[in-house]
Amino acid sequence: MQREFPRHLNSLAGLYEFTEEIMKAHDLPDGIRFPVHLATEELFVNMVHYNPTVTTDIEVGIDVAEQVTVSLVDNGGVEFDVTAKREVDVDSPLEERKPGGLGLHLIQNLVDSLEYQYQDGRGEVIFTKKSGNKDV
Amino acid sequence: MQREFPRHLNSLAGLYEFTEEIMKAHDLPDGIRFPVHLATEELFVNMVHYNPTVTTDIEVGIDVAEQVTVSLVDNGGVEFDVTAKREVDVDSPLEERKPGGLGLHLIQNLVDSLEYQYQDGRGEVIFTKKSGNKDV
Amino acid sequence: MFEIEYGDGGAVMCRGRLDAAQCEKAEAFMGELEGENTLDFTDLEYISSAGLGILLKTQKRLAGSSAGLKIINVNNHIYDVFRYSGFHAIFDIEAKE
Amino acid sequence: MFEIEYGDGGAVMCRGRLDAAQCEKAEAFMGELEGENTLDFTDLEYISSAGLGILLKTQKRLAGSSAGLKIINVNNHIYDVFRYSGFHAIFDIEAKE
Ligand SMILES: Nc1ncnc2c1ncn2[C@@H]1O[C@H](COP(=O)(O)OP(=O)(O)O)[C@@H](O)[C@H]1O
Ligand SMILES: Nc1ncnc2c1ncn2[C@@H]1O[C@H](COP(=O)(O)OP(=O)(O)O)[C@@H](O)[C@H]1O
Repeated sequence: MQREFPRHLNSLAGLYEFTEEIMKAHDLPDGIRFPVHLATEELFVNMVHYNPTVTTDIEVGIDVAEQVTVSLVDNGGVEFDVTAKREVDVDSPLEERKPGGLGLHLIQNLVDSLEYQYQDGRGEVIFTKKSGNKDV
Repeated sequence: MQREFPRHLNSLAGLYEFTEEIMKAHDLPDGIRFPVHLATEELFVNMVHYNPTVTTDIEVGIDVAEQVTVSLVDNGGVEFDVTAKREVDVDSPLEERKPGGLGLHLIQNLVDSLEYQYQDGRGEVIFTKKSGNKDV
Repeated sequence: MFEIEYGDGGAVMCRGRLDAAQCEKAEAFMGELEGENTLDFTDLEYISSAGLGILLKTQKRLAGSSAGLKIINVNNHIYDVFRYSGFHAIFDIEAKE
Repeated sequence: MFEIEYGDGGAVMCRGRLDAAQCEKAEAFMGELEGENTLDFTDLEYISSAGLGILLKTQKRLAGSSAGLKIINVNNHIYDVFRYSGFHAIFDIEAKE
């Protein structure tokens, strides 16, 4: 959801209602709503204060998504960076295709973020997947 | 939530149940559950296949959080990187404190991520705040 | 759970979740297929790359002598997986209504 | 909305949301305070850095001649904000039960 607000402190009440309504609709607890309101106000107020001659509206977008984070820890496995881009054959004719090699390619296309860390024999992969509208 | 699974394809059924149960409890739609299962399986299976001599369990963690993303777009404002670390006086005695300068400090402490982009007169701040248990 | 068997209309019905632990079952069945065949995915919820490998192997074996595998009633998640894998160019795939 | 007035017990009752647009109102009231005062935040939901600025200014003015401001019944979000701002060292702050 996106809305434009006049560059003025009088916009704060409407800005609060706009973001509060969306967060309430998602049943978000106080513990998130408070810091979101605070950060939004602080940033907005600074844009007002420190650009006194600018007259354009300020565009504010808010998006609520549910995010799943999964981690897999491999103790004692070889080091292998699952985030590295791989050559995958998804174009050649049937005769030339080889089974295998699609797993990481699929992951890299399907998840929203993918990280790999390796230290002292401990390899950890963390990926996230978000629901909902991703444009803010 | 975290659980350890024997390094074997027989673990896949239990791994599915473990992650499915948590995602169902959060009412997550198919469109998230499917790619999460796929990525989890692919990574797990690779850890099994490519470490045939390793006998440790594989630790899998899953966490579901709600994430709010807010963006503020300032057209025509000055370029100002809100993510830069700032010197803030939160320790000195009352006489030496000066009002102001706390806004960005608070934001940087309260939000989970903070980004700034500036191009051709368009400044954009994006921050996120997540609910829930953050350790996976 | 994953099940594979002939349906009443002659199509091969695949049901449940085809993950890496279910591949032996799938491979045993598909290894016996000859000529043209239709796989009905109406009740297949899930497939991972291990299952894709079996489909590809079967297709390579059959396509020399026939039109190979036709896969029908594919749900949108599996359809995405096929698309990312470039399977549309080498299988005859029909999405679920 | 933000409201500020004396309560029955003599404490200054702050209610609602003290954001940058409500600071004039807050400042007008706090500018009149003299001596020791208790601010009761039972019904204050929210404060941002603009409000913190007024508190600090008031405290600087009063603390020379008295113990200054005591702030009671602070909710846990505002308490966090005070903590991050280093206000515990320069105000007498009591959290909500
Ligand atoms: N955990 C791992 N440890 C070592 N090598 C791996 C690991 N995961 C993947 N690889 C390597 O990356 C290749 C591609 O993996 P993947 O895309 O899952 O396809 P596949 O396993 O079917 O070959 C594998 O063939 C293997 O060589
Ligand atoms: N959008 C902005 N444009 C220009 N300068 C800014 C902007 N935001 C913040 N600043 C600068 O950063 C300083 C710190 O900001 P902040 O922490 O919000 O405190 P305050 O605005 O109360 O001084 C401001 O004093 C100002 O100099």
